[in-house]
Amino acid sequence: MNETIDVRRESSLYMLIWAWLVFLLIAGLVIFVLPVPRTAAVILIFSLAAIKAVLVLRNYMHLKHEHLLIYLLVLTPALLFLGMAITLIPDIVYRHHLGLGG
Amino acid sequence: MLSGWMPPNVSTFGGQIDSVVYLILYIVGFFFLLAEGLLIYFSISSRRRAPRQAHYNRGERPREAVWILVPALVVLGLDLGIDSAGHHAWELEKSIRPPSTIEIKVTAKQFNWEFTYAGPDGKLGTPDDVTVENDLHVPVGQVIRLSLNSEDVIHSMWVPNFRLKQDVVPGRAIPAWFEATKPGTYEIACSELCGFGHYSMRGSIIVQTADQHAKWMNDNVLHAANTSASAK
Amino acid sequence: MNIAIKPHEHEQHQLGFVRRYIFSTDHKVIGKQYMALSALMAIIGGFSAYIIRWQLAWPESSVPGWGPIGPDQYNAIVTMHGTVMVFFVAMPFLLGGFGNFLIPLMVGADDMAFPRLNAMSFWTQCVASLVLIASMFAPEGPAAAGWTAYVPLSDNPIYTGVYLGQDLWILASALEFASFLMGGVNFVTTALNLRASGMTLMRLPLFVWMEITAAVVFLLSVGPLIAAAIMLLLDRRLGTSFFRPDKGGDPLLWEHLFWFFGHPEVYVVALPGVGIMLEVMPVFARKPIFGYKMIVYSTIAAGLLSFIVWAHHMFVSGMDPRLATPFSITTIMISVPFAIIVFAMIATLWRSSIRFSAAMLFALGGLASFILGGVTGIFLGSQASDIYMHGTYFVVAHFHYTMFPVTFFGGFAGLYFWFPKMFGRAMNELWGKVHFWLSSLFFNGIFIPLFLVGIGGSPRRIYELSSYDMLKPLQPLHVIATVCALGLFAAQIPFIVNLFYSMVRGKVAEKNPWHANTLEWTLDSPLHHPNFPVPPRVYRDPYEYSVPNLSEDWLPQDQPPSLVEAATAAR
Amino acid sequence: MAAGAQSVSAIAETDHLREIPAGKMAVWIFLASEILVFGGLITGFVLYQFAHGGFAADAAHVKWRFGAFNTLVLVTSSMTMIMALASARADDRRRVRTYLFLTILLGCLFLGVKGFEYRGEFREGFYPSSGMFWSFYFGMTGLHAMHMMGGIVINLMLLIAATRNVSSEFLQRRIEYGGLYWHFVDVVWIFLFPLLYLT
Repeated sequence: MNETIDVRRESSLYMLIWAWLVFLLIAGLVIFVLPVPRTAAVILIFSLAAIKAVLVLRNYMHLKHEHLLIYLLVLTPALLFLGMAITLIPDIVYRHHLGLGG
Repeated sequence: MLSGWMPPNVSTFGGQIDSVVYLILYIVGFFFLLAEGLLIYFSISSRRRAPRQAHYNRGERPREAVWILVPALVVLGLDLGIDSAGHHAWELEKSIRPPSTIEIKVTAKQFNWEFTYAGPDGKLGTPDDVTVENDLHVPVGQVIRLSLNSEDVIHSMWVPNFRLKQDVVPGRAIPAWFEATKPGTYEIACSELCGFGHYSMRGSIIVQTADQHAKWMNDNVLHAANTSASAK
Repeated sequence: MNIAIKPHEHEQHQLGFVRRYIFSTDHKVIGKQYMALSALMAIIGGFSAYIIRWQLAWPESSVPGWGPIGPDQYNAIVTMHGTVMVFFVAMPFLLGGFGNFLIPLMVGADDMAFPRLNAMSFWTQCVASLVLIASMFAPEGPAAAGWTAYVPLSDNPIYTGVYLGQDLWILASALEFASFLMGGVNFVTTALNLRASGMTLMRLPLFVWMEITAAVVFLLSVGPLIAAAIMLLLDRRLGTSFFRPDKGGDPLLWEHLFWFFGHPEVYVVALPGVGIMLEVMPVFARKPIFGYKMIVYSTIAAGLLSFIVWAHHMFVSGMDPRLATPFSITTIMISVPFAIIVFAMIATLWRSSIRFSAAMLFALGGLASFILGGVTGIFLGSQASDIYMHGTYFVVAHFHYTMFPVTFFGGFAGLYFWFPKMFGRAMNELWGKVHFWLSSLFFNGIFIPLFLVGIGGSPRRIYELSSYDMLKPLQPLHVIATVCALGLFAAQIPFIVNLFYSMVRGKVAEKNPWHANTLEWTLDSPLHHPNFPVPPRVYRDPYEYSVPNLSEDWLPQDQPPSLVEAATAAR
Repeated sequence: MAAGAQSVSAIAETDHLREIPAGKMAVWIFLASEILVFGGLITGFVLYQFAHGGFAADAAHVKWRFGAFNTLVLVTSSMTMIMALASARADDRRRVRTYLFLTILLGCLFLGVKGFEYRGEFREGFYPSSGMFWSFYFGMTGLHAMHMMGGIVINLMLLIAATRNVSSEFLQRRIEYGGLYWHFVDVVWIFLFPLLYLT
């Protein structure tokens, strides 16, 4: 590995990512402050958060250089968490709406 | 085979539950006997005898693997059969609640069952409701709709004779129903640990003929409602 | 970066007694420590079982050696029995004990990937055990809300009258999880990173596969329960309202989060136990495992499936009834990978050459009992029959038929099998066989009657059957079960004597007394630290027994092919 | 790439898994289970939010400006952390120490702001026992803050290591692993912030 050049290039990448993170944060806040319809705002804000998370994961946590197994280690719990949350929706959210034939 | 052990079924949907239990018993019994039989047979027939060596075989050629995979596929098929049979019985008891004129509110609390009948106005949640403790009187051959509520912790209403079991969760009104086919007294047990009195949280369902029930209702519910109304 | 961290504490032989045997970082010592700790906790678990059994058989009389027992105390003892047996006996014994002892030896590593983390894991477990024991002496009594700690019974102290006891119970569980987080991380990294050269994934002994799967399943399932435990503790101590129905909390959230962990936990315990049986069987059958790869894939499949079956514990919990059938399908489907594993184990015996040693008897007996535990699970996995069976003694009998064979039969098989490697001496075979036949007889004598009690409709956790008229006829079954339970306790006496006698006076064992193939048998008994004086090199699968045209009927994993050819030629 | 040629034969007969450093694998496995700890809490929060028709009334009392500022602080601390790793790669100990110190400082600033926020909420009469939103608010931010404290301790240990005469490779590896944890805590906050403050 050609250390010095790599390190300098890496450092500027890290600064760029940081700039992006700050920009996305501000973008989210702008959406929050402006009179955007609530549902749209929520979707946008969480999409921005997801982008931020992916930026951090891929660059700061070096996921883009990692073995497939490490990817799986992140993806599996994330999917399990989503799956669990979705499975629980009928149960927790609609608990008061159980009609059952009137 | 199990009928000697399971209490007699006296509800309309209980027969379906029982038939699923029996279906599983036959399928599972077959595989159980097969597996144990082979296990014992192979163990005995393969016990060590001096000159003979074990047969070297890794079970990785397809011709060998089918001995495992085919039975496993059969298991999968039977599994899906059990699920489908179970689904119908489940729907009958838990998802489809037939209409009825009798709706009773069940309130479980440490360590009692309370049954609230609608008073003369025929509606629950009005001041003329009448609450009785631990004994639920119902007419035979009629759909009874229950709304299960808990005042404190999770209880579970378990009536073995009806094949009816439903947890009672605080913060929810959980619907249930049954239709008894035979008059008699059937016990209600709590089957979810609910505190030190859990073991004695006993109730009864008294299934009566239409006449007896009408009389009981008149004496206990309608009359009681009237007296409490006149007392005010 | 091609560097694996090598354990740097090679100077073990110069250490003093304390560093060597107490605060040791040697995985073999830690493994034995785990076993000793779980054996001590098993005494508590066993004694609580004795109290429960006595109370159920003869509710009128006071329990000899304990005294009369009240319903609140009974609930507390039931809770302790479950907690201790699952978290403080089965897991530390099978994962902490055997996992620690065997994984590095079997993969050809000198120690765990993180020896100090490993020691910390054990000592955390020790503290957890102490906290749990302390909770039994809490002023208002120990936790009495069941090992599942369903809210709001566990959430609001007024419902059980237990304050500190329940908090300590939560703390003990949390520490236990922390311990196994450290342990699990260690197991997986060791088995994946520190494998000897030539030890490909498909050459790993099946026990290692089972341990890895169990550790991964544990690590990925415990999170929601940790979250739930934090919420529960905050509810109890800071007055938050996560699970308080009167303030908008939902008791079913606890059940979901609990069983999201609780069901995979069953496999966390079951897989290592089955793994031990899988190690023992080919050695005494002198035959390769039938369908190694099928078993590996089935294990992984079972591990994955275990995450999507949890709601079968909740069919009648009041959850949305539409969830029942999907969960019933996934649940019953998990029988397929287990059917493959069991069929493969049975097929391994076909045309083998079995020597019925004590270890082999326990492995076979464990398998035979585990089959009954497995098939009775179908009754509980089917949404319809679960309505009847849920919460009855049928469930009790079912999970004892799964957990007991894997933990105790599997554990005993492992002990009789690896004892020479652990202590350099062999255990007495005859007394081992006596131990097996008595244990087997009495174990079945306990739980077959309990199946019938459950089918008769008796709910679990009932202090006294006689409070229900319908259950009174079932009382004799409880008496049979209790008599057999006393027999089962008595049957452990030959084992305990044998164990301690063999440690000091047993026949000195050779290096490889069973003529087994895996790497741990290539080493001297007892073992040294670091494990492998020369880094081992692996050439083949772990179960090459009775290979045709060889002079010996076993072929160690590290035997170079050149030597094998020479031997063949000489013949 | 001398190591590469050497390892070709090893890879040929085994697999790539062994190339992942054990420490890195361990940290990732640990983080994998951490995802589900926060996942469990977030699941509860989101589902309860829907079930209760939103927590808007209570959520209006939290000060999003504080949250936004803290997000900025944490994101920046992530950047300084990764710069510490980059400096470690370049074997520039002075900058490693500077960046680690900055990271710790930013972490403390985050906790300070959080504490100030808590104080304001207590003054307004909002406690963990003030209802479901506040249960989750204090539960989730509290758990996150505890993770932050753990991270600060780890970074302090790294800082001490950086002042000692440890090998560059050792330091690099440790900073990388400590960084993984620190960034994870940052990612958690990236989701907690909109969850608790903006919806």
